[in-house]
Amino acid sequence: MLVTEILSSLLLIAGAIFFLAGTVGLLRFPDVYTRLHALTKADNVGLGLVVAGLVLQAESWTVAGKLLLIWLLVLLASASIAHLVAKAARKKGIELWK
Amino acid sequence: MNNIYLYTIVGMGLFTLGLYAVIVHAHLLRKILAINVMGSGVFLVLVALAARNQGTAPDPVPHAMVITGIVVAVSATALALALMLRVRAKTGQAELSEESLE
Amino acid sequence: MTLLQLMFDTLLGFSLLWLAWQALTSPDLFRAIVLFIAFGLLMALTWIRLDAPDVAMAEASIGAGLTGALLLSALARLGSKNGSRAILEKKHQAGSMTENTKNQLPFRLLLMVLLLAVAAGLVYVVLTLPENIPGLGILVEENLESSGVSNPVTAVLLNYRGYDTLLELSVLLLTLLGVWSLGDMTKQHESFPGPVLSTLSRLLVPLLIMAAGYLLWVGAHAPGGAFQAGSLLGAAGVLLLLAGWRPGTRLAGLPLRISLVLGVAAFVAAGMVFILLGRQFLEYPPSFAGVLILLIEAAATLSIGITLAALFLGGRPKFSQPKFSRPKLNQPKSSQPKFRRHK
Amino acid sequence: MYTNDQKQHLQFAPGHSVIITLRTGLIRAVLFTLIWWILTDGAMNSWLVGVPVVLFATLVSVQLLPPFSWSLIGIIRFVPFFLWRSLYAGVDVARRAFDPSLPISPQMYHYRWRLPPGLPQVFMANTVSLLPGTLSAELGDEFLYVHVLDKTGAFASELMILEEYVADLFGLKLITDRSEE
Repeated sequence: MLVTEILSSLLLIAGAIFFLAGTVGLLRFPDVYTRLHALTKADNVGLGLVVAGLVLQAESWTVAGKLLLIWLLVLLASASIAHLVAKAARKKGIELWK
Repeated sequence: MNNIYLYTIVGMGLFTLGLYAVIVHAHLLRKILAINVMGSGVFLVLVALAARNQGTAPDPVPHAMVITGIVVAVSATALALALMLRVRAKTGQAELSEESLE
Repeated sequence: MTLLQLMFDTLLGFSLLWLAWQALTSPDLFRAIVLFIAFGLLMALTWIRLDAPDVAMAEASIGAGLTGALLLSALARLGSKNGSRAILEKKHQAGSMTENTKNQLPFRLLLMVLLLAVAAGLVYVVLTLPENIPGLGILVEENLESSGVSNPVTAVLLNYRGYDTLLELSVLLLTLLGVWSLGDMTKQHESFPGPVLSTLSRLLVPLLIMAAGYLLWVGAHAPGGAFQAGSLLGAAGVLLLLAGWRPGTRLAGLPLRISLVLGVAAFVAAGMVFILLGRQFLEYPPSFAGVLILLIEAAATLSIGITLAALFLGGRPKFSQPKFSRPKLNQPKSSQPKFRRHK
Repeated sequence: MYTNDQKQHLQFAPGHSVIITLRTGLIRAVLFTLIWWILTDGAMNSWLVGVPVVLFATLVSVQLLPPFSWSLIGIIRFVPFFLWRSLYAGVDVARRAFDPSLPISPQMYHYRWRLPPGLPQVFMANTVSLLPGTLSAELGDEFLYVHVLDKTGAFASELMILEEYVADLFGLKLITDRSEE
């Protein structure tokens, strides 16, 4: 019991670090395209780790299923939205940062 | 002074901010935004007061009223936006001009 | 209350005020709307802090989501017509504005003083309210068993204050009629939104339907209910519309109209049936209340969802005329009014 | 109602019959039933609402997304590849974000499609954005426009590998090389 709790906490903390990395990237990266990189990839891993940490604590299969469903939906949404934002930026003629 | 009164005051601050913006801005879209902020302020006061009694569950009646209010607010916004587009189609601008105010 | 909680509440409160201020003063309208959406999401967080999860769900989906979508689509329509001219006009106005604001300065100062007085008055009234008033919460709790549901908010919405909810559904319907009477759906030559958005909407719409059904069911005993479910259905509709789907002429006729009034109709019907049995309007016998509320909510969910999506569409969709259209008596054909679409 | 033009990009699997539609409907109904069970914690009294909702969702789903071919083995091979590479992508971008010298050198790369248009291309475009250093910026007829975070990386071969995994997932065979034609 204790092992899963420790593992779960470690996963949650790791997840939070990735969210922080995504935010730092959002602030530090120079243009819209590079910021999208930071958001999609770091937040995907961050949420994945948080979900994994919570699944370890889940009381039942349905709760674990719900968490997994949330992760998949966010994955789908963030990948699609990143593509749409990048496409809109290209259409608007925003140049790449060199 | 607990957090309930904090939120009540924030709610009234939002209401006042919104009211100021409604009066000052000429652009209709900004007026619509401002009215929405005013509405949020009112809702905030209502729900904060519903949670006023420490230790008991919050009063569900204001909650239900606020849900009703949110739905009415979105429909009012939709109608206002449609009217704004109509004004724009008729007059060529979506603002209440200075002349019409005087 | 711990210090940490107080800090969080203070931060949240200030963020709300700051975001509202930014949204209302930002010179760029697009930016203003995006900030307003962020404001809506923080409001949802605030509802959670105030123990109102039902309200939080309604706020996140309607207050932030649908209102944001409506505002953005209206902004796009504002900009699409002679956009460059509007910008020129604005620049011109900005020049004259500075002069005006100089003249307006005393007026603005006066306004601020007046508004500060209003705010102070409001704060005084609230802070001097009597403490520990039981409110209606106890009454709701005592009668919960006879309401047919165990979520107090749903009980208030669909049973105790059924009148309010019925009228609210009517307001929603009236709004749509108002929007429709302002003109037909504008023929927008939107470009094909691209396969990614199209696929996203095709994947998400069935899942949104599932989620709406779930909220409808769970509303009886936990946060959720017809309004939250309806707004999810509305969101599904908005997604479909964004991906280029338009109701066909057959669908936009009678089927659309029936589904729009279904909520109000079911509500009124449920109220009327028991008048015949010697009860009052909207007074349900406790043994039937649960099933009745579920039926009304199912109809209301459908109506709310479709009404919200139709509001996003922004005008009456084209529908095929019924085949049996009769010519009007005593009126020669030539004198019938000809409708012309305004530019 | 979508126009024909809009529908076209989804119909890469030619000649579906009633049987295929029914089978797809059945599989999706089972999937939605599972999701309903997860959502409601398996509450028995929820099926009164659940059955019509699942049926409606299935109907809408089959309407919106026509049946497509896929392979179970492809999925089983894809999942660990994706999990590992997306974890690596997160670590990679986090490292770059925290590095004081900000080691990035962006480039727009034109990747020539081997996959057929429709769901496979969309799936790949979405996956690309979650893999190390790449972001899909536009889905063209001939090319996938990929924004690359670091042009010195081995992104080109990585994209080829990914495309093969995606082709596997949809039970497709890639045309090996176009330049030889």
